[in-house]
Amino acid sequence: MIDFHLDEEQQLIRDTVAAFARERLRPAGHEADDSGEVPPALAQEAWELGLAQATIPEACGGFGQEPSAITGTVIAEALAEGDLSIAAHVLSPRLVIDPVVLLGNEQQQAEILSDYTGEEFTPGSAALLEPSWGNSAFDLKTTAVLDGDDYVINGDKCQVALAAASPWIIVYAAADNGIAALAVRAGTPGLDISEREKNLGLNALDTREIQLKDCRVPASMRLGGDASDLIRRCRVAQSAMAVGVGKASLEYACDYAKEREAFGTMIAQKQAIAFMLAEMAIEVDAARLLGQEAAWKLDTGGDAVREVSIAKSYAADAVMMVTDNGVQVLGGHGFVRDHPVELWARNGRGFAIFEGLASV
Amino acid sequence: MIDFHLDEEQQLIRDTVAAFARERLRPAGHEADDSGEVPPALAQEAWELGLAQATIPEACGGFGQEPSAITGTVIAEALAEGDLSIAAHVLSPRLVIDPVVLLGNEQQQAEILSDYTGEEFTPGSAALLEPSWGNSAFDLKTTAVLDGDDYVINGDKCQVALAAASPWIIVYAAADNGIAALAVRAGTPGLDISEREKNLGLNALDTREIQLKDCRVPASMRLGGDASDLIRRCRVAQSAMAVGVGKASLEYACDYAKEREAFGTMIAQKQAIAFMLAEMAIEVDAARLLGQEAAWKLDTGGDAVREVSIAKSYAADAVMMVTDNGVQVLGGHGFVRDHPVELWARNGRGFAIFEGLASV
Amino acid sequence: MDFSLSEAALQRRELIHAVAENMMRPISREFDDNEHSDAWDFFNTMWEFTSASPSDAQMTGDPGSKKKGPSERTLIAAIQIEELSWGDAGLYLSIPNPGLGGAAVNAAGTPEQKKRFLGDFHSGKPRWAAMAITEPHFGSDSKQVATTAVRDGDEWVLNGTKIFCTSGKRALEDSEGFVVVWATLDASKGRPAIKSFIVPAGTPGVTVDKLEHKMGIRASDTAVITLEDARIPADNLLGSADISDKGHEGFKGVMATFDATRPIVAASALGIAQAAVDFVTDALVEAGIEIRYEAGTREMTVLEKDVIDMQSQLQAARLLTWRACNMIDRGERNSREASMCKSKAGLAVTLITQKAVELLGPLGYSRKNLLEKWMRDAKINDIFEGTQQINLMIVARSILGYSSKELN
Amino acid sequence: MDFSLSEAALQRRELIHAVAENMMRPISREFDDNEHSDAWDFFNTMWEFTSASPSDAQMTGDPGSKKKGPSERTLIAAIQIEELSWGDAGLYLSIPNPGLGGAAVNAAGTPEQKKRFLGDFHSGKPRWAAMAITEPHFGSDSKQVATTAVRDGDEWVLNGTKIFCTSGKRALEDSEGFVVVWATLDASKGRPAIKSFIVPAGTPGVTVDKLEHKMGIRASDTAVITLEDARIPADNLLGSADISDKGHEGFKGVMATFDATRPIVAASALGIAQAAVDFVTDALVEAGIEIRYEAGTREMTVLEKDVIDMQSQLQAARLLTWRACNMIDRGERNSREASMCKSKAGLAVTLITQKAVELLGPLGYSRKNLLEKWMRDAKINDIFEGTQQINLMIVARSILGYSSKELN
Repeated sequence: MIDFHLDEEQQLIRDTVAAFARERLRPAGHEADDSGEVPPALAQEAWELGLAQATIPEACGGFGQEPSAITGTVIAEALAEGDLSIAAHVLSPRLVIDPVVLLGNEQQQAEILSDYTGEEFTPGSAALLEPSWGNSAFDLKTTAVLDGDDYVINGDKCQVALAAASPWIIVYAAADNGIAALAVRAGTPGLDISEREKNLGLNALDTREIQLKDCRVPASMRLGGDASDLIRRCRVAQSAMAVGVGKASLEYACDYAKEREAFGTMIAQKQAIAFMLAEMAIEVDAARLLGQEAAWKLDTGGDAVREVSIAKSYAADAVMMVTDNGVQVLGGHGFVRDHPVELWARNGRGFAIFEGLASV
Repeated sequence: MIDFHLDEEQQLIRDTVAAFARERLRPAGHEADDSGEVPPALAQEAWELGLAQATIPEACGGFGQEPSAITGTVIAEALAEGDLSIAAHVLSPRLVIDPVVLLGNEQQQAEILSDYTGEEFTPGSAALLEPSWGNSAFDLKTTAVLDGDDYVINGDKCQVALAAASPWIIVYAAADNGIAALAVRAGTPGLDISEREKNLGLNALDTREIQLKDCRVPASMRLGGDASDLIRRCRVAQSAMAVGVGKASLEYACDYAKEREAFGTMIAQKQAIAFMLAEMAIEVDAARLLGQEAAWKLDTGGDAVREVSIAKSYAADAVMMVTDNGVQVLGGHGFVRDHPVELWARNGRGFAIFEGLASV
Repeated sequence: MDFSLSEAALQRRELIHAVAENMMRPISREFDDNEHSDAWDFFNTMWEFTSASPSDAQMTGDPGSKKKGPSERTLIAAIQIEELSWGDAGLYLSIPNPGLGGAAVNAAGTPEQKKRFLGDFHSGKPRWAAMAITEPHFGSDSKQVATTAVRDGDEWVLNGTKIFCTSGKRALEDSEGFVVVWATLDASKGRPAIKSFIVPAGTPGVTVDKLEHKMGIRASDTAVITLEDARIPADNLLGSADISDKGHEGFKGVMATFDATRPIVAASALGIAQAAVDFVTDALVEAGIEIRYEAGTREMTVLEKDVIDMQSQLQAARLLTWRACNMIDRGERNSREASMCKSKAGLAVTLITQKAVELLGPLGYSRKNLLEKWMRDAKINDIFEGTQQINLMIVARSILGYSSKELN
Repeated sequence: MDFSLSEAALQRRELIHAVAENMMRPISREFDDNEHSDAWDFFNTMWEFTSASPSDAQMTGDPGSKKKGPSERTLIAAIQIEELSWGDAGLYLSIPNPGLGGAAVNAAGTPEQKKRFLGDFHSGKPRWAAMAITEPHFGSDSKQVATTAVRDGDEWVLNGTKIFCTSGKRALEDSEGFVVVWATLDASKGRPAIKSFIVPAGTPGVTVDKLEHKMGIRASDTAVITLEDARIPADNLLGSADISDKGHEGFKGVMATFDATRPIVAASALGIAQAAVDFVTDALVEAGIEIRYEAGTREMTVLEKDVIDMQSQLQAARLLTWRACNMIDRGERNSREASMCKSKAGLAVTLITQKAVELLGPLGYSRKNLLEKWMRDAKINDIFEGTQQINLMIVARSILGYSSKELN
């Protein structure tokens, strides 16, 4: 039966994560963007909250929480509302954990997840996006060809978060029977990791281009069959993060508009500004609901192609509009870096592009 | 050198046509929409102004004015600002005259244009639009195949203005060497004209579906070679008409908003309404300028594919937005037929669809 | 969090969809073409249908009733109204029922008044009740009510002109219905002096002067009503005659019913939008075109993108609407969410139907098909029960924590 | 009516395009990466260029000068600025020139002031002049100027803080330039008391406190300036010290210069937008994709449609801008048209660059290419010289015939 409310546990998770994001991520966002680094202590704190690794089965030494894409969207949104780069960094383990928990067999789970049950933050990584444009995210140029007991992977990837730091990278490639998700161990020959990327936004997140040249991985490291739904999980996570960034911008703009005077009133009292804020609020809520519906569809095992596509593109459009208006409400002050809205605008521009930034 | 000003003659034409539209077309619009008829006296008055037939060469008994697409847009916009259906009706002769003047040889001009030099209003007609959707306007399903000295035409057309009343219909069809514009005389065997159409808008204009079944016309009645630029002229005329309809709606909404009080001020004094009107004004002007540039490109003989496409789609979008907001500004009053904005909204919805409604 | 409809909701949806498809669609064009004619066969059938099963009365958009029900009562009402509007939004608005007038009696009436006016409403011949707020000189700014009510002995004497009264003629002339009329006891006292009065059919001095010719929803009558020394019994006043600030609370209560009616209007918008999307989808199937949701920009056609956008906007509006309904069903305040969904749905249905007409070219523009009609029907959803602008204002006030004095 | 550029305009466009391509593009990334560093080689070259040929000074956006010229003077200025901004909008704003400060002297200065401050401006080393209006507590609402000017003998004593002063540091610290500072003679008297003062480099008490870190146009310095008992000669006041209503006319005159500067800002937006469109076009060519303008929705791809929309919005903004320039060149009032083009161009460049980044995926988002930079540069055009909202307000007042009191 239709119900738009989080259950008690989800509510608790949200409150916890939101407080963490507000108190720890938000204040660190600007400096992290400037320096290009996520403070290790923050990643460790997030790790200790168990946000990324809660679903690791007990048999593998984890908490064995039921995987839930909806709960994942709640966490992703709340963290991204603090800071997108840091959120992506601290959630990166899920890029490995989620696929392995969902599609991995016992052997794969034992081998891979054991790296993620320690007390230290351990990053994860997914190689999905490719340096091309205009093509479907499901039409991968990177190939995985079975050769004896190995898959031989060839292709280029970009925006691979934490590629250089993760013990594992889940590489998505076109195989002859659908999209393969292959767990590639750090240091595997044929896996070349380039220098750090510089991008419009996401500056605190260490992303890399990687080249796979006849990179051989045991066929046993392919997770399940077709991995398209894993890609869709990434897209849902991104839509939730877009909502978080949009919400941050909306609320900051509201607060600013209520304190900034012009022409005799607070600017929030002017219809042009007030209606802009109202439209932003509606789009943030609409994007959230569409993302949650897509997550629910994934959780209930239905065909989520339409819901996920809609959620992703809607959220990408919404965050673009909302963060752009966030800057506009602040005017010249929105353009200078003393206020965070320009950072959110730069981060927000990427949601039409990101693939494999996070998972739920 | 860049110059956005009409020359004196164009200015004079605009003033004359605008006055005629304001004094004669506008007051007749509502009743014509209800009754489905353009008062014959109005068509006769427009005829006597010479708006449609001014470019007929002196050799054929006309005024021999230089054809100008820019002047055509000026006339089309001004008339459409009065009423779209009536404008299309009184300008319909141009659907025959323009192609024949521009592409016709002496013999064709002599034969066809002689029907348009009399003292009585004589309608014209163009069969361009086809009852399909999603296809290019230049990808015609109607074919014209050369068979001996005749073209044999087969295909269905719709929204053919004044098909039943015109001595000539210019039929556009795919020939083996491009798009053919064929002058088909009323009553030609194989030309079947259906009952009158009923549409969302344009109610005062008599439009028909027509069927061409092995309709034979002498090969000598094909006007020039490829007729694509004639289609583009129609598109430019339509963009100008869209601007006229948009301008009508904008100005009516401005006047209403200045006289309607709510919450202690005139509603035009509220930013939400005022900014909406400002955006409407900008889009009307932008659409006009793009249309005039396309017309200028046609007049100067350049390749106008891009300019015309842009002008057409921009104007179609603009008039949709502007007439929709015209209704919105009036609120409930915009939805009732006592005010003309709903008529303009219905007429305005068609510009993405219309093909062959008018020519310049 | 759950996005699936319950069995009960699915069954209602299926049932009402069948009603819409079999009883409304076939007569849709006829009652659009013949504005101001009455679809009596349809009215009678619907009347029997709702009279036989009181719970079916919900489908007619009567969210104000306080009946005990499942916690998805409002949601199911919205789903039903979406289906009816999918059938024909004008006919849906014409279904004989207590409507907004009944909602007002339910919200503000005494037990005696409820019994008197709603007690046997569903017996006998079809009846309508209506609400008359708007006057020629104001629309959204309802504190400008100029219709007067003066006490004379045991009666109230009403004078004024009301416009945009949906089902006003059917309530007053075609049935033994009533109209709830907003009138002021003292125009100098503003909102607190504005009260609602139940004016029954047959009251001398009440005339339907005009039925509006409209762009769309032509099957629905939109009446201009004049009251000339119209006398009604003293106890036809809803609420108290007190014009102190306390009396003002009654006005606020009436305004609060918008929180319940806005999601219902939004639901109607969804139905029209869904009709347009279905029409386009059928055309795609006929043309053998499949939507490739996951294609890139180099492959995806404008047609595919437009259809996906239509679906996105529709679903976004639907989820916002269902959320607002879900909140009512849980007893939560939903002013912000009600205005959010109304704003979004009103805009979405306008843009979706426009785009559908555009995409289908001459098929969309022709009156041979219903698509052009849905585009005409759509626009009213962006206007009535609070225009787009009014709803954005309410959302803005809510997120900014502003009063109506601080933001207007 | 003519949409073709004259030979003179075409030649200037070609020349400046070469400057942009060869001198600006190669250093564009460097001076974006290194905010607050100075492109001296570029400055010196441009200085020589404009000093050698005074008419080239037009390119630097000095539409206020009253030199005799062809009737396409403003249009050519706009075209040149479009080309320079196609090269790099931040560097364009940094070109040493009299800029807005010079425009103010030109518009309101006495012959003596013009001679003193602009007479030999282009000789010697590169110089900048700037305009300081905004203060921390206000943006668009310039009647709130709180910086004070007090007469003390033969001097004015200025106190206050100015923000968002473009080229403020270069005018005051890097060259023998000047800043035109808005200050009030009496804060209680509103607009009529606000005057402009020429503050030369080296004036004691004037300090550049901070350079803003910005989203884009990072090559351009945006200074915070404080004036602490800054003393300037009495005859550095622009206009009269009269604060009667008549004195107010001077303020109006200064505001009217926006009619000339807004099309120039719009032209800069066009250049950035054109850069983005060209970048996408090159990518299309490389991918072997041709735009089919006349395709139907079943055939046209989303990519094609998006590119066509970008071109449409750009050309719409360009024609509106050229119209506003053409009106200046013909001596016509263009307040409405100036705000129309500024509003349209500011929005268009924002949306076009966003869409370009989106279309080109990782290529668009990466700092390996300049596209992401143009998106960051773009947004300021929707903000400075009147935000989108301020310009819509001016357009609305104009079409409605309202004063600033009637619509605000």
